[in-house]
Amino acid sequence: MVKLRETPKVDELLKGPWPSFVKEIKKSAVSKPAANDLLGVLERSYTERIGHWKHGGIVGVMGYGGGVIGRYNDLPEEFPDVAHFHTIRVNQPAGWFYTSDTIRKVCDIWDKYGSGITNMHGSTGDMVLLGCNTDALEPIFSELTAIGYDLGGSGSDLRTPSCCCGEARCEWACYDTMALTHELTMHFQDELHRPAFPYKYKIKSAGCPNDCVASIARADMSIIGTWRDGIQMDQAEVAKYASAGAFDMQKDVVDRCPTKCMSWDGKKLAIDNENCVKCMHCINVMPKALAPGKDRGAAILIGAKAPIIGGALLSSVVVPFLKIEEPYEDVKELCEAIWDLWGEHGKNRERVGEFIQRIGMGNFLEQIGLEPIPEMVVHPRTNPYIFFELGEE
Amino acid sequence: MVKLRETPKVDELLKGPWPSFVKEIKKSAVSKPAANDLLGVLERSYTERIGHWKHGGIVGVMGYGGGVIGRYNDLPEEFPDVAHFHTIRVNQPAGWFYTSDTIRKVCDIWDKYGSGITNMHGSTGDMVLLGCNTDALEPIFSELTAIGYDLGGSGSDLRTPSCCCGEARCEWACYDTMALTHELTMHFQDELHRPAFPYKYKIKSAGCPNDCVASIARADMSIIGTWRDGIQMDQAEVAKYASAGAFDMQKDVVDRCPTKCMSWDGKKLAIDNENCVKCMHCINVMPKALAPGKDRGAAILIGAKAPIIGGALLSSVVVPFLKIEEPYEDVKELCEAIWDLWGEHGKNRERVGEFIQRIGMGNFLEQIGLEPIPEMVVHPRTNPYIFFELGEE
Amino acid sequence: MPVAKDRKTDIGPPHYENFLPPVIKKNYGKWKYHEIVKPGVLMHVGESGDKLWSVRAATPRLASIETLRLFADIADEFADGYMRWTSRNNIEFLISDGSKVDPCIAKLKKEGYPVGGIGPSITNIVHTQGWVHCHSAATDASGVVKAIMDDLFPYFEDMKLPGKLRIAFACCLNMCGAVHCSDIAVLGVHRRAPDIKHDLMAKQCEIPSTVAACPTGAIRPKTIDGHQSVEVIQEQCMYCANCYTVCPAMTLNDPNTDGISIWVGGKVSQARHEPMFSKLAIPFIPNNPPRWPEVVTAVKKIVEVYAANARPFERMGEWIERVGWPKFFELTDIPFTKYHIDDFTHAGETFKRSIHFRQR
Amino acid sequence: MPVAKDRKTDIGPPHYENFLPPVIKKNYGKWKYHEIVKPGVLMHVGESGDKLWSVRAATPRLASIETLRLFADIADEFADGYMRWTSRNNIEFLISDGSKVDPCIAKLKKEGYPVGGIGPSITNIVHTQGWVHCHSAATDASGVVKAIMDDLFPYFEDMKLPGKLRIAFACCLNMCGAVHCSDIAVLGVHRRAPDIKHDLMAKQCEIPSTVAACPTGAIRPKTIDGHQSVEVIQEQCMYCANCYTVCPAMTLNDPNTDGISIWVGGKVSQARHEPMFSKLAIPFIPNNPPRWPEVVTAVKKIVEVYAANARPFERMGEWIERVGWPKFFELTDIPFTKYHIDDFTHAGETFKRSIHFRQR
Ligand code: SRM
Ligand code: SRM
Ligand code: SRM
Ligand code: SRM
Ligand code: SF4
Ligand code: SF4
Ligand code: SF4
Ligand code: SF4
Ligand code: SF4
Ligand code: SF4
Ligand code: SF4
Ligand code: SF4
Repeated sequence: MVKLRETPKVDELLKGPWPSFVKEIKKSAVSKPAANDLLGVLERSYTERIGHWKHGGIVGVMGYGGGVIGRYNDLPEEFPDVAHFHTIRVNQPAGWFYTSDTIRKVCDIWDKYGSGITNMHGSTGDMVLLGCNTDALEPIFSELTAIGYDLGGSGSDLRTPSCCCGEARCEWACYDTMALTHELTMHFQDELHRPAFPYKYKIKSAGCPNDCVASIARADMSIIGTWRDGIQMDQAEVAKYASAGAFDMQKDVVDRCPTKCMSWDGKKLAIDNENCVKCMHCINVMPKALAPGKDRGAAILIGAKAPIIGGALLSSVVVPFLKIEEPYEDVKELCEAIWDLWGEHGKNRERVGEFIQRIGMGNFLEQIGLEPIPEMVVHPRTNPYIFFELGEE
Repeated sequence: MVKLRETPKVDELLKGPWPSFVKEIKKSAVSKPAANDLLGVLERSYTERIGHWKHGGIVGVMGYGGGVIGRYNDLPEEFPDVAHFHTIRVNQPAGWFYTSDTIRKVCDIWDKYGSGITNMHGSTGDMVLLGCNTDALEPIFSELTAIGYDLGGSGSDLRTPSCCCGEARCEWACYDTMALTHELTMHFQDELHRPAFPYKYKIKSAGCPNDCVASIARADMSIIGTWRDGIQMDQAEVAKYASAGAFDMQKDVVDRCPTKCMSWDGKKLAIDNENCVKCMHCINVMPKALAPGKDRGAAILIGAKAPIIGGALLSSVVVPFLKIEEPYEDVKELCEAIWDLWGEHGKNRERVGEFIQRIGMGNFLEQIGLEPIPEMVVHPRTNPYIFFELGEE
Repeated sequence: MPVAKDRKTDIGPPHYENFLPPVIKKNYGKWKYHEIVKPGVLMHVGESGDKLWSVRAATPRLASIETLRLFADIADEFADGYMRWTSRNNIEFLISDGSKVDPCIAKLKKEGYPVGGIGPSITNIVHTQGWVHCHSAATDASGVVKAIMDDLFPYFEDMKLPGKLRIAFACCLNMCGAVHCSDIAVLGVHRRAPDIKHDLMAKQCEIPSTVAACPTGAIRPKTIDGHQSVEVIQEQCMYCANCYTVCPAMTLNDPNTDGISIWVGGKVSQARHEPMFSKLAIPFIPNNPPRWPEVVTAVKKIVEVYAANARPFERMGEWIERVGWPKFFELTDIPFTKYHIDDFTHAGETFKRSIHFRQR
Repeated sequence: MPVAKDRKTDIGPPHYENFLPPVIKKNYGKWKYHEIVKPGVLMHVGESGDKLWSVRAATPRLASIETLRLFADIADEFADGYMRWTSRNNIEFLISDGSKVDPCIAKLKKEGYPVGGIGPSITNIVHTQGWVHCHSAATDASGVVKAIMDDLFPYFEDMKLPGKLRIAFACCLNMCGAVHCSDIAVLGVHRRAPDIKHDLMAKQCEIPSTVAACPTGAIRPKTIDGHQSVEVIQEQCMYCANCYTVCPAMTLNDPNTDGISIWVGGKVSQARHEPMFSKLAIPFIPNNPPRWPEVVTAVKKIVEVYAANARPFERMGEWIERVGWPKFFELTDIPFTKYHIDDFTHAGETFKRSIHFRQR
């Protein structure tokens, strides 16, 4: 039982109603020197207003190119137990479902080899084991695989796919997000573990347009559930919502429809489904009365990313609607077509979204074998700079 | 009386209800060899599907750098009378108002020296005298000045300012467009006649947001009338329009308001002027009932242009509201501030709109001494690439 | 050449006041309202109660002095000699005696200058020089305009459209017709890289400014059999003609590849919707003088679809925005191609980055 | 290091089915509707009539294994051992026996893991590593998040906001927290050009890839007393840290210039309005650990103004779009500066190119 480091500044964050990460680190610090040194490093950072970590060289487990982020402290003499402080990205089960039993097994491994500190979860979706020595990597890996876990992605590879809970716990799921995510993860294990892309490639699957995994903003490939037919409606339940008075049917529902395709006569709600753009709003406010249609599938969008270098991007529509059914051959083929093209012509550290903008969406579609359609644009070009391929005529 | 050239193809355009430019050329051709040769050139172009004009070197009148567009035919042997075929841009009176008397005087001069063909008017606004010899330029110029006309702009200078009829014939004019245009034209005669800018600079003045001179799309400086107070309303007249039934007050007026700041209870029309963005729509449909407010002036926007090189631009707001009053010192000073900055730092053939995008709107405003305000943007930046001037802090 | 002795310069244009009818001078800035009393005729009423009738007639813009003298005579006969031109090349006779309106209209029609273009109609087409006068024209201007207006003529004379429909024409990307914000824009386009007259380069052009003129950096200096000249990297050229404008030796005109493109949905007024650029509808239609039937048919089809589907006061672009571009292409039977997808500087901003579209 | 003999690789994650409670297995894909029965508690009802209660509790995301074991115990006690984490780092206990909901909530609160974050509330803040683990952090992550959530705590426990309000945090421009589409984004920023450790260059970095890493082309190769190294053109650097990420010798962290910026009005859901990026509200606030009071106050002010002014269901960005940015800056007392005006690649697209604004 070690003596905890003095951390007056950091301790300020033990106060207040929100659960404290400092308390968490201290819980581990009592038995883990690394966690205790982390407290010291943090106190130092809070005093100097600067971080003390160094970007790691390549560390990892045998045969994998990703899954571990190497990290070293720049004050190893003072904080020897965090001199090495690598993180391990453990591929989470789809939808982040766990049993107490499996959680305990993971904890036992991390107890044995690591800092005792985790992130549940990392922003990409992995279970993150935060801080261990290089030597510990292989043992941890073999014990993890023994209990059925494997590493997630890092570097220029397929990143750990993630998804919303979908059909497991949501009435709005337009396809089985967890089944798709698991299958893609299993099918592309090699792409996930051995970086061979120009840069990272993330896949996120959301069961409906609410996009509860922020896929359109955070994934190179965003698979978003939607439907083609009319919204399912139970007028009796609509009436109940209307009389319940929690909201104003005209102002808060009808007037908020982006295409104004609904109308309310005080008794019945009418939807001109031809003009519904499947935004979910009306369904969201009346879950008992409305539901997505029966002809369900997903739209596939490509290219979201953070700002560096050219500015942040949202994903762009390349497939307006696709039935998402096992064995998901079409989704897999789309991935492969994109990776082949981007892999061959993409520049180092060029995300696929940046790549598409560089070569042109028209050329991109042509190369991966998709027809251009107006659903792919907000509007046609406004500038007259067309590169005509006269050969064609 | 010359024999008219055979022009079977071109003659096809004598047919049809719309007035024919071919008929116009022929009207002149009977007395003007140049017009007759023009027919020949046209027939040739219609047969070969290609033009026959050459870009002129610098031709003009003494002491002016602009006002004449040099043009030569590439088949001078065949069409000797259009071997030289320069156009003269004559500065129109503001608002394009004329008397029969002044029109006849101009015709007499053009009859004496030119092709007899004109454009009423050119796209920038000038009266365009189409086609004459180099020798004729000086005589035409001195006879034009004798009857009170002068040349317009061409090349890298201030282009002939133009404006809508404004207060002369429109109840919606928020300032005197013609007075302003005339005054700016007179005040900046030197800038207009002696190209000294990096590129052309156009000024167009519209009396209200309807922008009947397309200033926001076609002028480097767009001066668009607007108002600050509430819309003037005559409820009795509103009621008449409502009962007249030419349109549906709710659907066609209230629902079409961009900010939905109007309401109609079947009798009275209410406008939340706080949220009116002065789009003119409601006023446009009920000229007898509604009118712009009493506190009138104009917004000034900068930078519209055609696509070459970077793509077309619309003008951007730099002054959200300004009282437009004689002697218009503030407008003149704004022009000069912009010309000084752009003149010094603008690249050759770089329009002011392109210049602003290159140096940054923030820097541009700072240099010309205007405060940045949120009215100047659709929204603040979304990218984190801020160049901080740490000195400031 | 001869130069006048006491030579006047910088006198500027004549003052407009010299040309205003008394009724305008009196009611200047004091107009109360206006009515469209019939197609092509505006009546403005002053606070004073005075009335002014404006009779708007079409012109081909290209006008012979014979015609201008005719207009002067008509002005004298019906409008006390007062007239004006509009920002879209129509002429307006400014009449203070209401009884002279109809005779004036009759006279204009007789002379072949029809009256209309006011209100929800199709007014004159803003256009440019074309083969009549410009060196870089990819097509003729006046001819195409005449052919289109002959066909759309009924829309000029009546007022049955949902809203104003502005058509503009330009014969090359310089867009002197400022077509970039029109309900329907007809634009001449070149489609191949310039054919370089190497022998003329030295004489007519500056190599550096020619190289600099290219927006895509497709031009590189090159010495061709002795001559200082340039070369163009074909794949990078987008036929903008900017090099041609600074250097005549970079000829771009070509009967086989030049032609016309059609754009839709632009507007400049602030009414209801903010101003919008026109967007690509048809990338290319070959030049087919003297009447460009394919162009005329295409424009007419778009007008008819708009007329049949837009709501009152809705401009072309507002209507398309409401129903969506897929619907526009469906209703007009215009094929959507890769050319429609922007690939220039801000291309990404036009990609659909949401799933707000109608499923088909 | 030691390597297991029969070494397993590429086995992938465990199958989720192993971890689903029976009620979910039975009603998988057959849920009918849900209700928010109380703050932090969802009840999903299957077509079968079966019910599932999800109790959502806050976590700091950074969790000790002691805490994970505690959660396991709580799951065993109230949820037959079943739990899940959400996409925003909350934990949900999946309860099939309604009577266990309240005891579960009581236990969680007692242990210091409050229940809430559902419906029109402020849920957990998506965030990143900061000074706990990352080399390029311009500020700490967990500390700022803790300080903000302590202050906004009531909004987590009740559901009184107009709509959902998502806050995200990232400690540098890499934006691992994907803050670029959040109602409120808190972003760590560096504000000076990298300080180059020339002696380390050769050892730790490739000159070409370092030069290539710079989006603004501010980096040029340069030999500095013998060493192959680079120089940075100060005026061109926008402190993106991209060079630092590929080359550790280009150090960027600096206590005096690093700090925090605040962004507002982003969203990712398709509900009502298409997804939107967050826009700049406050360019810079200095780092002030341990509780960043200035940042906390700024965020709270924005939340309160939104809460007081937005209409039901309106997200931050929808509200601002309706009332206009001038109103936003007026109501929040945030000064608008030249830094707010975009000057990057697509800057022009954000300039106001219409006069559709409210006159003041
Ligand atoms: C651990 C994690 C943050 C967290 O606390 O959760 C993380 C941490 C790092 N990210 Fe990230 N990123 C993490 C999710 C993200 C996300 C969010 C997402 O995936 O939804 C993004 C934004 C979306 C995107 O991909 O664009 C993100 C955008 C970046 C970028 C910028 C990439 C770009 O194209 O702009 C970098 C820079 C790079 O790749 O060199 C980066 C680089 C890094 C590095 C590896 C920086 C470095 O070289 O050391 C960070 C290691 C930190 C550390 O100390 O461990 N990280 N990174 C997340 C991964 C955990 C997991 O696997 O679950
Ligand atoms: C005559 C006129 C067209 C017409 O038939 O009316 C015209 C004709 C020419 N324009 Fe223009 N422009 C004319 C109005 C415009 C407009 C419209 C406007 O002013 O509202 C524009 C678009 C708005 C703008 O300024 O961007 C326009 C954009 C251009 C451009 C592209 C400028 C740019 O920055 O993109 C060029 C190219 C250049 O300047 O070298 C150009 C160049 C030319 C040249 C001088 C090309 C050349 O070097 O020969 C044309 C001479 C044609 C000829 O044979 O006379 N013209 N030009 C218009 C001037 C008449 C007048 O003074 O009233
Ligand atoms: C005479 C003229 C101004 C001038 O000084 O020459 C003029 C005159 C009037 N305009 Fe205009 N506009 C004139 C060009 C324009 C232009 C410029 C253009 O087309 O290049 C525009 C912008 C068009 C655009 O947005 O692309 C223009 C957009 C309007 C609007 C807005 C229409 C809309 O809904 O967007 C109105 C309001 C209305 O008509 O309801 C308007 C209204 C008017 C009124 C009613 C103003 C008034 O009270 O007198 C005038 C007669 C209406 C009409 O013609 O239907 N005027 N008007 C121009 C006539 C051109 C012509 O011969 O046809
Ligand atoms: C559990 C979770 C998915 C998961 O697999 O983990 C989830 C679950 C639900 N979401 Fe979500 N959303 C979850 C993250 C998201 C995200 C992603 C994010 O925030 O990063 C979004 C996008 C947010 C955005 O637009 O920026 C999201 C946007 C929505 C919306 C749209 C709200 C809106 O008006 O924009 C709804 C519909 C609603 O709430 O009315 C929704 C509705 C729901 C429902 C009601 C779906 C259902 O029937 O079960 C679930 C509970 C509602 C709630 O939490 O208030 N969920 N939801 C995530 C819980 C995060 C948390 O711990 O707080
Ligand atoms: S994205 Fe849709 S399906 Fe998935 S959890 Fe959210 S609301 Fe449910
Ligand atoms: S889902 Fe959205 S678009 Fe469709 S009807 Fe409902 S609110 Fe309107
Ligand atoms: S711009 Fe306004 S003021 Fe000028 S003519 Fe048009 S409507 Fe009248
Ligand atoms: S002018 Fe436009 S914005 Fe103002 S009230 Fe009328 S329609 Fe609405
Ligand atoms: S558009 Fe082009 S071709 Fe036509 S007049 Fe202008 S410059 Fe000449
Ligand atoms: S036409 Fe335009 S793109 Fe082509 S070479 Fe000339 S300047 Fe460059
Ligand atoms: S945002 Fe930047 S500093 Fe924070 S974890 Fe990601 S890369 Fe590291
Ligand atoms: S911080 Fe960014 S902008 Fe500055 S030098 Fe490094 S890469 Fe270039």
